[in-house]
Amino acid sequence: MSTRRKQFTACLVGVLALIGAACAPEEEKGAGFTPGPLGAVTVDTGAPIKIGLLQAISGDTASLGTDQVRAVEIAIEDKGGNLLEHPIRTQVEDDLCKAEGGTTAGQKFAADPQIVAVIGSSCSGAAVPAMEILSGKGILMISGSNTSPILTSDLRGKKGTANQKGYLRTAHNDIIQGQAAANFAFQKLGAKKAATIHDGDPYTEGLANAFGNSFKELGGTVTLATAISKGDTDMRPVLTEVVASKPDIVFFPIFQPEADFIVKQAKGFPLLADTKKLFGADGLLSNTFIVIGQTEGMYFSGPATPTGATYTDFVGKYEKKFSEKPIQAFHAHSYDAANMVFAAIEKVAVKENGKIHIDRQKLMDAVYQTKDYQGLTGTLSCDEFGDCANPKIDIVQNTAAQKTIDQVRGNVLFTFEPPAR
Amino acid sequence: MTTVVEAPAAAVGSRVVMIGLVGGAVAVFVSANGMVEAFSERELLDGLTLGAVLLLSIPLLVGYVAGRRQPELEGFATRPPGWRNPATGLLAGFISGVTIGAFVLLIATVDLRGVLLNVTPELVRDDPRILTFGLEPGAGAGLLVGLFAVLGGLAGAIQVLPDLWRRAVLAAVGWVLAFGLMQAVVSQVLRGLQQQLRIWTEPLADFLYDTSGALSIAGITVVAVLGFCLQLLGSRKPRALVNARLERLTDRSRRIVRVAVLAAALLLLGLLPQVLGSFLSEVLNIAGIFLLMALGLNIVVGFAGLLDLGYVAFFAVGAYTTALLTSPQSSLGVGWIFWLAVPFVVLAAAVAGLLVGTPVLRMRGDYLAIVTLGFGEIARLLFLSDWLKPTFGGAQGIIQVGDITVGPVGVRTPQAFFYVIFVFVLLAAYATYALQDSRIGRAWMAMREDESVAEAMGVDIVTAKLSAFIVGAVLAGFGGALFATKIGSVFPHSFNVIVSITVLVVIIVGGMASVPGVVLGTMVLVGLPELLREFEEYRFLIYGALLIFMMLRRPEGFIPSKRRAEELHEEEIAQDEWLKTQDTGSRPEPGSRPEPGSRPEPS
Amino acid sequence: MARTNSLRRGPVAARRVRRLPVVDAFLWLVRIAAIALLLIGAVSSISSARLSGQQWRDLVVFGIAQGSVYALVALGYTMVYGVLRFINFAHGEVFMIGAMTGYFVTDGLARTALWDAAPILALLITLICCMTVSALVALLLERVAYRPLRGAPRLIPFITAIGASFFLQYTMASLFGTSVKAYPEVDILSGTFDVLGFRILRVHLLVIVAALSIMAGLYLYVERTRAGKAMRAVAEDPEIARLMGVDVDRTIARVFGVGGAMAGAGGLLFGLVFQNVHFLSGFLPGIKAFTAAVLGGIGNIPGAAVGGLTLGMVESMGPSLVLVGLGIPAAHQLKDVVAFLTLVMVLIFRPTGILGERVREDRA
Amino acid sequence: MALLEIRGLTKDFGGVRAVDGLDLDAAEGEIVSVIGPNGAGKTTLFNLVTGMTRPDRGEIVFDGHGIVGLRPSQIIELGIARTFQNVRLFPEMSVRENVMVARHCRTRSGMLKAVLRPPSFRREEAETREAAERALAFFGARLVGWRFDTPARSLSYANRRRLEIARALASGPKLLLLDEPTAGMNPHETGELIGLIRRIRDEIDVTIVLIEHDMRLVKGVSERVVVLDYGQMIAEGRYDEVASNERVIEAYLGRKASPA
Repeated sequence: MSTRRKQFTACLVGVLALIGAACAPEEEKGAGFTPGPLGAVTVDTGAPIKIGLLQAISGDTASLGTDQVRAVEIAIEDKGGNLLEHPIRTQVEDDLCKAEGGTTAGQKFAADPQIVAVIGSSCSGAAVPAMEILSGKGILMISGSNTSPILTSDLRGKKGTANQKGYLRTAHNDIIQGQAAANFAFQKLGAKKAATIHDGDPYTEGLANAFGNSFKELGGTVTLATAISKGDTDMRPVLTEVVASKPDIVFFPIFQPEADFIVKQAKGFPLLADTKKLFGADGLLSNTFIVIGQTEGMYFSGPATPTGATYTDFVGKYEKKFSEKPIQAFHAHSYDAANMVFAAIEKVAVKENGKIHIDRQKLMDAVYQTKDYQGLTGTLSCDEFGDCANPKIDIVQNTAAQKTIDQVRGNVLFTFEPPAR
Repeated sequence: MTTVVEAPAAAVGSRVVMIGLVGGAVAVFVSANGMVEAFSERELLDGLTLGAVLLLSIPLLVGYVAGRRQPELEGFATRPPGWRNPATGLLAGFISGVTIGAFVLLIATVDLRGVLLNVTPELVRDDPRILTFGLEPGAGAGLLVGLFAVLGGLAGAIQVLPDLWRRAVLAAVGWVLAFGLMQAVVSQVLRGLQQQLRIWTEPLADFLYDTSGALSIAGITVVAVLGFCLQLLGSRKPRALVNARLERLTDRSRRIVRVAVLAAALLLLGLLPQVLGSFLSEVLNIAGIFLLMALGLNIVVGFAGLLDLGYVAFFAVGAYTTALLTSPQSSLGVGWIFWLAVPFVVLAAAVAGLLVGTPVLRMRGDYLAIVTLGFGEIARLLFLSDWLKPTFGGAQGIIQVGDITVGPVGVRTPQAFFYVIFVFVLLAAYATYALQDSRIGRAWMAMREDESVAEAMGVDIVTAKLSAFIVGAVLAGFGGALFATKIGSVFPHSFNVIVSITVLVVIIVGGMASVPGVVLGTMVLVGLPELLREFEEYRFLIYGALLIFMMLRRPEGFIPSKRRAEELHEEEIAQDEWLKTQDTGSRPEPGSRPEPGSRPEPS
Repeated sequence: MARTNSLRRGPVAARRVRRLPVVDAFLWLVRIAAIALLLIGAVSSISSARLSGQQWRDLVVFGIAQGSVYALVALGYTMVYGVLRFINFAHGEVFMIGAMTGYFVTDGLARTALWDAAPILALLITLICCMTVSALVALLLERVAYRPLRGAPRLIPFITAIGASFFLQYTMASLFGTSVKAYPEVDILSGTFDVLGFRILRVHLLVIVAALSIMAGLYLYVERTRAGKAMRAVAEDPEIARLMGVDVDRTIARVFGVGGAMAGAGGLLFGLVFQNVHFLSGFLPGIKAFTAAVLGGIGNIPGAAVGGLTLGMVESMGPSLVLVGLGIPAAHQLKDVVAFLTLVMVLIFRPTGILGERVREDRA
Repeated sequence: MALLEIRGLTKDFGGVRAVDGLDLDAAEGEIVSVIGPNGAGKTTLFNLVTGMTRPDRGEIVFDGHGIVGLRPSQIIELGIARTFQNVRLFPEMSVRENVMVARHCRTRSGMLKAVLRPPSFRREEAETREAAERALAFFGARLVGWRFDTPARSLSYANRRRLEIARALASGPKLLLLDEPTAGMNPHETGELIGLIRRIRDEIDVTIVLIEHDMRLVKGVSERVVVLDYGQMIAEGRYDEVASNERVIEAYLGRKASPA
């Protein structure tokens, strides 16, 4: 028995020694380069520069993320796959379009000291926790599709509640799309009374609200601000209420399949039989939606489709590589985001015999300082809260002449550009 | 004396054909639904993708099952294993192979993509021709048939081995698969060990895995040999040995051993999150929160037998209470520290438990299920609604939920958070054990077994039901509080019925009313999917199949509670007979088991 | 003498009886509050004249149409429950598969001349396909997942059913994609009828008529035929039914088959009304249909009809009538809250559902 | 004064009158047998007395308390415990736990105590355990020792019956209702039970009312026999008196064309 006790003591001592060793201070490395307050990434000779992609790649919103992942891949190819003679490698993590997904994926990136920047997230809800985690680690985060005002600012100088240093975006702020849609409805269509429908998704709720607020500011009345639930099929009762409030226009920035039910069932209501009273948003700009007969005449708001040779060129590459056209509205934004990151890396990276050091603070500063950057989506300049978009919003109409989503996107009736900030 | 019972050849044949066809159908299914293709993005074993492993594991399973030996029946001699085992395996594998081969030829000639979305050209028509390993369809189909048959035969041949060796082979295969799948964990642990303890482990990771993260040939060999040997040598003896030695110790030294084990466990625990690093700690934390909920639901469903499908409501109540009280952005805007909010979480959850529990007091099991499901949805919709938006933030949720602080130190990092969750889980597990073995615990179980008899035996059903709901609600409330703090924000979308179902599945698959079972269930069903994101898209498909399989094959769960595991005492009736003969004579010592020798012969 | 004497001595008992009345008092409070809110909401809603009489009548029709679909699906739940005392949680998925089949068949037929030439025949063909496929799925489910578990504790087949539900959902998703599948337009089904001042969409009329006739047929089948008698016998006591020469396995399989066929028909009608189906289409309607079955009194075939119609009406009228009247914004978002609260209320008022349940008592 | 007094007890089940204006007394310390053909309302009587079914009319007074309307859990606390015709145990719980459940009404500790485990809780728990083991010891070696921890479902049929009696005894009753205690037992076991029932009465001073079909037991233990038919008492008295009663024979053997 005493031998056993001795064995045990020996074990205990061993474990303690190991713990002691674990607590010993880490040796410093690096010589000529001194990292800033947020630390730095050192990329060894021949090692890749790692970029995290925080995108929704599964579930209902998979197309939103997939599109952006592809856009970043094209951006990398355009760079020849290399940056400062280091290959660019991406790591894709799913944000599940939910806060939980944003947390887990954020932690995964935060755990990897080699991640230079993260492009994402796809969804605003995921961005809130991810931003906090990444910002805490000093990792640059730049999204091509987050639109919630809380992530940046209300565009009037009031910082968004979730805003953190190191978060930027190339997508427009919801407030702008709300203004655009309201302006179009009020001024171009002459609507004085509007009804809004959202589906409880943070995006649709935020947009419906932004529209309502702008519409009221312009002097209109919101006769009914109502909502449905995801999974609902029978929209006739809610449409009965909408009709009873006698709106001139119904703004429902929701998604499929609920929007399908709305347009299909709306035709049974004399007031809504005129499809020009139906107004959707970018979530509905898809091929499966516009083929529905009752969407003919409907209006849609959405980020302006880029124009120009560079964009045509981009779409060509996209089609060649993935044998389909871009599937969502936010690919170009992510392409721009990736290129802004690359440009910033090139600007701040310090070379040292084959290695490069990228100071995180300097990298962030460089992106914040982006001014008049010529991207696919226009001329991008970042403000102090991270809004970089050149926020042009198109209002398009689906008419009998338009057969494909690209044609619908091309049928621009109105382009909204906010007054200079 | 004993006879060799031969099953009719026709019956054996039809069974093998059946197994083969089922295997073939499964192979076609996983090919057509895109699993093989999705999984082929990841290289698992040197040169073999996960998709290929999935496909090729089918003939192995089919051959193993088809080649199974006859069940041993007392009094009958079974046919000794021989050439029949690999032969039946081969036949079944061949049949599966023909099925999948036919499918390959079919999709090579007809474009099914219009209907079956995941039958992409890359499966057979265009490079990389995933299903046929790069070959032309014709040759590929032939290859598949051959491969399936050979693998089926090989798997059938395993059945020929003596039991011990057979188990060792299976262990080796299992280890290789586990190490391949868990590459991220294994290499992180090895790396973490090196960082934390300065021991030379990181090169081991480079040895086991090649640069793409697949298990290298050398790695496969080492792991397989390790698994094989450990199974061969290990087989349960050490535990018995340890137990035997412990029993011989005096009370005092036993206490010392106990303290030492505890100390070692604590040390290990101290190191664990550091070694695992932030991501794996995060995964552990997610699992920990689900574990907390599962322990709570275990009390409601496992102990009290109240099938609650709306458990997520209490989780949401906990999360929202925390968010309201700790976030400066919430409608209350008080921004308290976490610990101050905890009593209110308990209170809110308990009230919620009462609110849900009271109307359902007199409802029978199945009504309870649907009504609680309804309550879960009601809670989510209310938190989401525009109506209560001024309080709960509607779809935009509540952000900036306060950190947990211990003294002046915040614990937002996953590693630090692990300890907080661990403490809560430990408390919940202790409470579970304590309640199980108490007056109220017995009342719950009696109620689960037979409600009206329990009441006739003096159990106050109202109190018992409400207290079960309250305890369950409070534990889920804690889970919610930790969840809100961990994420730093709450959104109503996090609280849908899937959470309730996941927690239920966890306790059922793990083993109802069994704490170790619940722990294992959480790790496998919540932790693992976080690690294996490849499976994300097929998560619920796999969940569903697993649930059906578990209920058909092992309804008591992975680790059943002790009581359920106990074998039926078949000597019971015999003992009664035996007692009867003794009645006239002296009574035996109470508690003494009947001696085996005195067992009466069955007439 | 002793009797009167002892009768006076009741205080001990009286003291101890009190706890239940607290619960009872609470439940009464809930009942009164519910009725009060209902009345206040309804009165203020109707008196505000927000909606015209025509619009209220429309809401009734919408409710009946939606309720008919619920009722058809509820039949499957109720039949299985009546016989096996088991919630076939996957029944909603059988319904969804019916709707999916309807999509594939109508989509295929829409490309042929038959669709335009003989639309009714085409619809009949589709109906038969949907019913057959759904019945087959239900039978397969019974054979593979439920039959081996007969006699197991009640929780176990229920969990299996949850598993089967997920498995079927994601099987459909992974094979046929997660996108929304749109039904083609059926010309003969568009337009409206006027019946007694109610404006009814043709497709709604079809649904209501089809649901009523199917249910009537089923009722006759169960009450009048030999097979129906066997079902009732098994529902009463499987052991005794077996002794009386009923093939229990076959009868139970038949129950699943018939229930599946009903769900298939329901699926097609759902598809025709909403012109859309996707892999999750069965989940919520399934839960609602089970709610309807419980609402009407489980195990009770007319109960399923009553429950389905009640639920449909509550969903369509409830938000407009009560919630809007109470001044709750975005009332239709809370449609499901109203539906589930109705269930809770009905069960508090009438614990066995509106028409009462018809299942055998718990055998000890 | 009788321990149990039943006056005018009536219960209908959807048109069938199971118990019809029944008057019945049981004096303290008595052993009363209730017999009657199937469907005579015997088990319904037990259900009514224990509160598992609510009577339509009538009074039940036990030990000075009117107990109609009380819940079963309150009635057992007052001192009426029962067994069931078709043994209803808690199958997955151990033998000892089954009996410990019956102590529920004699103990008080709640959830908080269970988690904090103060000395008072431990004491109560030990007492409960001891009381349970004592109740089990009534049956000699059959339900003790290693049997304590086996699940109830693993017991033989006769042992289940015994366990059920032990469970009822553990609640400390003044009145014990036994519903066909010998059903399914062999003659040897029945004989054993006759002695046991007397022992229970004598040793723990409890009144026993039992329903029985086995006339050997009825004859062997009962001081008074009550015969029910169609929910009414048709005869009452000592076994031999009742056995020769014409109405009883008629009830058992068949009825004449017109009811009396």
